[in-house]
Amino acid sequence: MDILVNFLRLVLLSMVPFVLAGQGTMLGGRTGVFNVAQEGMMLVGASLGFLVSYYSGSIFLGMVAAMLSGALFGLALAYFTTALKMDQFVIGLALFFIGVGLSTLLPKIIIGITLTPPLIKTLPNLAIPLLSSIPVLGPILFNHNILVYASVIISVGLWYFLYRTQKGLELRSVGEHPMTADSLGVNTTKNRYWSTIIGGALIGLSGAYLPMVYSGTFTEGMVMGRGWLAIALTFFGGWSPLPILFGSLFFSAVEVLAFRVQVIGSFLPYQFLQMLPYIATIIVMIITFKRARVPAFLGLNYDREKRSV
Amino acid sequence: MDNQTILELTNVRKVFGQTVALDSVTFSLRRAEIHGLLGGNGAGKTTLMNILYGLYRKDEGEILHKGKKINIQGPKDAIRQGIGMVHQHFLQIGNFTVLENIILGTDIDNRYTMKTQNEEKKILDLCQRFGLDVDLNTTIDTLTVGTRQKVEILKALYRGVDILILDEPTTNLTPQEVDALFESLRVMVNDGLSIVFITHKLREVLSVCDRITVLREGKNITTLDRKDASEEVFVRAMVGDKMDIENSIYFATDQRSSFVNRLDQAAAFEMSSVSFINKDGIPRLKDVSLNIHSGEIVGVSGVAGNGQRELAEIVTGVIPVSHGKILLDSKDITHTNNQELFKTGIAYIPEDRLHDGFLPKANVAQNLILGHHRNQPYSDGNFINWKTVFKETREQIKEYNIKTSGPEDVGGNLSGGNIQRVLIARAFSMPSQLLVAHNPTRGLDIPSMDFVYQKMLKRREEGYATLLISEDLDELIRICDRIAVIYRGEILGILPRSEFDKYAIGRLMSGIKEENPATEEKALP
Amino acid sequence: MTIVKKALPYFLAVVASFIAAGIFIALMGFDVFKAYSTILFTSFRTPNGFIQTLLKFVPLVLQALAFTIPLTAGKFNIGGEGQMIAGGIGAAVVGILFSSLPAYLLLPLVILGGIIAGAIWGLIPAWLLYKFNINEILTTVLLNFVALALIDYVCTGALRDPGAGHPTTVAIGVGGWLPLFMKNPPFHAGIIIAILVAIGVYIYTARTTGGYELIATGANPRAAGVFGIKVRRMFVLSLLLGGAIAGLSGAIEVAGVQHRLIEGMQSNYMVLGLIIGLIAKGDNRVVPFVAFAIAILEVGASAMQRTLMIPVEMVFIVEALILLFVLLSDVVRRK
Amino acid sequence: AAVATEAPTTKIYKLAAIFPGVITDADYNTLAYEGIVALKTATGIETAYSESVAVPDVDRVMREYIDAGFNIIWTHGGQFVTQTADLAVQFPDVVFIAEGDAALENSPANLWFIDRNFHVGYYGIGAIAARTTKTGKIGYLGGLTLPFSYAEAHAVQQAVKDSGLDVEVKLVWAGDFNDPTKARQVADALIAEGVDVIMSSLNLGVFGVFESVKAAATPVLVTVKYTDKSSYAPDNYITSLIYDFSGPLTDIYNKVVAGETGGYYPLGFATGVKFNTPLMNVDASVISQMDTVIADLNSGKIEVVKDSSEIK
Ligand SMILES: Nc1ncnc2c1ncn2[C@@H]1O[C@H](COP(=O)(O)OP(=O)(O)OP(=O)(O)O)[C@@H](O)[C@H]1O
Ligand SMILES: Nc1ncnc2c1ncn2[C@@H]1O[C@H](COP(=O)(O)OP(=O)(O)OP(=O)(O)O)[C@@H](O)[C@H]1O
Ligand SMILES: [Mg+2]
Ligand SMILES: [Mg+2]
Repeated sequence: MDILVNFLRLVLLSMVPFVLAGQGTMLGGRTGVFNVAQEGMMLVGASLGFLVSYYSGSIFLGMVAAMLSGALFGLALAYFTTALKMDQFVIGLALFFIGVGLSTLLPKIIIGITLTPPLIKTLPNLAIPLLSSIPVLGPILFNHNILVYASVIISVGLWYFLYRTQKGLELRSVGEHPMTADSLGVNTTKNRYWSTIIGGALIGLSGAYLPMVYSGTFTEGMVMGRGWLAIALTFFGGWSPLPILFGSLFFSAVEVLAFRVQVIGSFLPYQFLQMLPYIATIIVMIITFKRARVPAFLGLNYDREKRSV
Repeated sequence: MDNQTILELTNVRKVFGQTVALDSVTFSLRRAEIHGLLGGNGAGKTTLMNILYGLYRKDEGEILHKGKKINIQGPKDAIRQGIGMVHQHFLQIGNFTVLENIILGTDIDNRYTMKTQNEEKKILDLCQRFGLDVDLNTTIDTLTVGTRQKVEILKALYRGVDILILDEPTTNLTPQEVDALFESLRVMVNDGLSIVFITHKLREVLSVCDRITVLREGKNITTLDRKDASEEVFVRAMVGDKMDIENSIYFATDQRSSFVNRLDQAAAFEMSSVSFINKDGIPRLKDVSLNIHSGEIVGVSGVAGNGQRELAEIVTGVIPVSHGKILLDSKDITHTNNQELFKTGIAYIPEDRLHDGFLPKANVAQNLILGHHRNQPYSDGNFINWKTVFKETREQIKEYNIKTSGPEDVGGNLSGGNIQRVLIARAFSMPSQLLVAHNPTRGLDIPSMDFVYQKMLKRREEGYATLLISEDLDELIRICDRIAVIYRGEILGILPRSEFDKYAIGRLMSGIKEENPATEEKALP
Repeated sequence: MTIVKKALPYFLAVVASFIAAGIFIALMGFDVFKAYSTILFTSFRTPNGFIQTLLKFVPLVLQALAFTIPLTAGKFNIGGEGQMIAGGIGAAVVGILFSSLPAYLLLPLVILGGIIAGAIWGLIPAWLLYKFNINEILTTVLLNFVALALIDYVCTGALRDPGAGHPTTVAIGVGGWLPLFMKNPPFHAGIIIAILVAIGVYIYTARTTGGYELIATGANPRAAGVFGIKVRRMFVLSLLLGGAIAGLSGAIEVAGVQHRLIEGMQSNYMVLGLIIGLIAKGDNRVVPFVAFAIAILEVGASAMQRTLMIPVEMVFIVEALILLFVLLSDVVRRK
Repeated sequence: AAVATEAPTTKIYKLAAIFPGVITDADYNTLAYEGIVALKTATGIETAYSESVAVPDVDRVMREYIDAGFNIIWTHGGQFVTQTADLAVQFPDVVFIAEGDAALENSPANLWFIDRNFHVGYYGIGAIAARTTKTGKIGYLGGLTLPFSYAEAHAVQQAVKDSGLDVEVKLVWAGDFNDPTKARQVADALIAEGVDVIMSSLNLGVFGVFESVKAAATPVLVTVKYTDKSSYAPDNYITSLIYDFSGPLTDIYNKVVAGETGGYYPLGFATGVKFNTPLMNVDASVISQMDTVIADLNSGKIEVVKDSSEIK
């Protein structure tokens, strides 16, 4: 029982960056803006989030800074693709490069070279009164850091927003057929800006999760491909909030399980255990392939006076 | 301006790059009238209305609403002024429900729960009032073109418009649906709505409009009351002096006698007891048997969605035959794939030109050889001879009057009508034993339609077979040797030219087999 | 005249991006002019610089083509990295297992081993797309991670180099080494292969019926299918070709540069390849030229870091700015 | 003027260093950076360095330095060994310094090879861990299954055996030396398995291990590598194996100036390696026992076997 409790706790802990970055990617994508700068944005979120937490002494301010940095990247992506109609993929890659560069440059300029880089206090666990004392479920679900709760709440909130509100319907319409949305008075530009900016903020926050929970400090390139992975998991989740949540949960579960198996010992070389989450994701995709959907206008720019054939 | 006028556009000018789409155009709309807007391809009808609706920005000119100058920056402003528009190409979201498509962009009573019973009730009321009925909870993708048309109109009505623009609403409709639409329009006008009705079809304009404005090449030519004008006047206004009306097939009154019966010729194409069952297990074609003789044009008539598309795709090898047998030139092609068929003698003009027939991201030359790209002289099977292709393309651009900057022009730059011309050029440029043409003249203006008819008749003279699937009954009657009527995937009857009769065909189209023709005939008005 | 006209906006874009990045560099207290002369002229000042640029060009152009060929058919191959690693593994395994073979046998085998392994790595997403309609971005990205674990396994498993403090295999047989034009610096024949591949890709896509079908598929798969093109086979073919070319780049890295498999040899070539492919707007004819320009930039920028101690991260930012401004020039031209 | 400054006898040396990562990593690369700074202050030699050099680029970067007149080239990392040795053959007038874990077979005469000998230090780490664990389970957390990692693990096993205590060594790999996230996940898995001393052999990944032990419900101690990291988890930290490159670098430089352009330079407790002392969070008895262990290691009484064979 203890083993299971422990396992599930760790799974919830691990899924957060994928959930946040996945939802951020999804939100922009739902208006047609396909963000591919996650890796760079997460790095900047991690770097800036860490630096601000360190110098202000407030991890909350760090999170705000990470979200602002992500939002700023989102704004840039929206501006270049919506106002200037530049290719989304290229802009995304350019922003990715800028993010990679800035993330290491910032600490270098601000902190300089030290033998002992500064450390921040990582996010404390917030045990929810009463709920956390329920046996088994309490420790699994209700004794986590705030971002674990936030990632679930944000996922459910996004689901509600997209499928149960008027603005959500409008937002989705922009990613499916912007000309239709436009012809009915839905402001396609505004929707694209907001979704990309807020999506960017979520991606920035997902990057900050890494120093704030895993390491207490920023290390060069610490995102290690998780930004690209978030894109894959967004496809895995069919660009829909709840499947993205469950997809991230599934991926993390396999990942944590693989580490666990390694410790216990297995006949498989550990590298094959490390491949497991990726391969399992593909296998699940094979089983559920009929349900995966992509917003029809994903990656395309909309220009009112241009016919989009 | 008389006091009846609710909307006026004055001296509107719009330039796209090099083209002057509208040059000082003036247009006025009265309360409770149906105002026809007539003109050939590229006359500027859509552009003018898009400006009114806020989709395009005008370069010059003014818009007056009830005598007051208004500023329309986008569709939102237009909607606020009570203007609604049904677009030439449907603007609908395929994976949304009908309800969602209709209420999108409007304020919903329960906007934070999306409990939409109020909205549904309002829509159902509208449906009843104007005789438009649709199921609100079905997904758009699953609907027929006719139903989608209704959704499009409901969208406008739902917004409480008092000015409704319909851009070529009838191109996608069957005669019955056109009648139903016109009835609805009358109800709306009686309700006080004003309607702008864009079309190429004179007869429709004359039957339903109160006033008619004709545009040609971006200029207004004339505005007339229906009662003041004859067909002849509008034809002249629309086509200018470029078209030879005397010798046109479109305006020909009676050519029937000049047709020589081809039934004695060998059958070029034979289809016996062919069935097709789709992926969901639903039979879409049932036991279809059809022969086409050399030099014959066989038409297929039917209400859209009765299996015409499947028929076209079965013949061209796009989808596999479930049962039955098909012979082309006495050769069994039942299971020949479309790559082979295009190589050996079939040409195809698909119905949905943008999706099924055109490569918007490729250039005009690349578009012209699609399907024939493995054939001489375009290719030796391995390499494409671009020099020949470009030469041919240039010739065809001239012959088919395609408005484009040249073979290297990107397909996406072409207008709808010119895209259709490319498809037609492609189909006629290669010799083919059988041409399958599905709604080949949809969206074409009269001179262009006439051109296509000439081409088809030339094929006929040369002894080639043609299968013409069309929802335009006039068109079929004009040039076919025989007409087969399809209903729910079955051929209900095949009529020879001598027995062509609009009403008889219409009955078959609605599934009524002729048993007592005489009495039935009398029952009709 | 028209070429000048066409090239002018790009030239201006590069100038503008240099100005923007220059302000940044100056703010950080570095000598801007020195920085730029280093970036632009390192490749041309010395023969070594030029050869290094050509060497850099090889993986860049191949990675870019590995991206643009599937792009021609409308598919996004984000798996160049994994395919390059797979190719490296294939080449190294062959080169080590048959290390005693003479060069005329071993070298072709090594190259082929890389191509086939890369092609297999491209075939998996292609097959998943063909059979289950699974988005290729998803699968190619995931397979990159699988390849990274696999190279660890190979480099630290049976073929490992016991002396290396890094995941590395032992050297492949000398017969598997690409011949050198020049020993010092070692200028290997990979450049010939890369140029041949670039020409081959151009001929294939622009001149053959198969290439035409690829273009038609990318332009509108539905219409292409209606007119007799086996669209899904074209998807498979394009990803397969992309994988094979990326695999080749891995094989060249093994046979030409490292003579062994080293983790990290994939560098950031994939992302640079994507950028090159996108700057070239997917046009296979333009890819080699853009690849060469980026090679100059890469070599020059790293020299700038070395001579002026400008932080290495600046290189990324300068590259991103150039990309942005080149695209902006399109916007300006459109207006 | 150029002729005038050129001293007839003493050659002017310029050293260029090539690092695989950034100098701000507070780890392996910072050590090297401090090494060249120390050398520069001590000798006045002109130095330069390149950060984040990728494997495919190292040959080019070395050549560029040589073009620019540098004549001591130091590549800092095992991934550069073969290319450095290859280049040394081509440039006999330039001195090269490479790092690795097993002496090269035909080492060129102008190549100094620093053998990092990580296993020696890990014998000491193993000895501490074996004496410290309460649960009888200690964990070695490596990055990749490299030869030196196996050598470290074997040395730990040898130390456990020599201690005569009943201690189980768990061996796990994070899959990356620099990924703190994965490192934390593996460390979490180790702790869940009852391990109470983690011997990490990572670079940047180590920060994940710190967070893992700090968050653990039961007390877990940790040893690390390369630099003093005691401030990160003062309550869980035992020690670090500190590698100092400034000493060896100055040694090698002096030998080069003296005309010795190549050779083998092993690191050990006598040269460049030391424990971060005093040991923290352990009993005083452990500290005193460790003094003897280190003395025995230095005197040669204990010989640590360098065994880099795979451990299943
Ligand atoms: N996206 C575009 N980019 C550039 N030019 C365009 C674009 N869309 C349309 N055009 C230009 O507009 C012209 C046609 O536009 P449009 O489709 O409205 O024509 P149309 O008058 O409706 O013609 P048709 O009756 O043939 O459909 C084309 O000839 C083309 O030059
Ligand atoms: N989006 C556009 N971009 C560029 N040019 C355009 C565009 N839309 C229309 N045009 C130009 O305006 C002219 C008028 O086109 P418009 O679509 O208004 O014609 P139309 O009368 O609606 O024709 P049709 O009967 O074919 O629909 C076209 O010939 C074309 O040159
Ligand atoms: Mg129109
Ligand atoms: Mg049109």
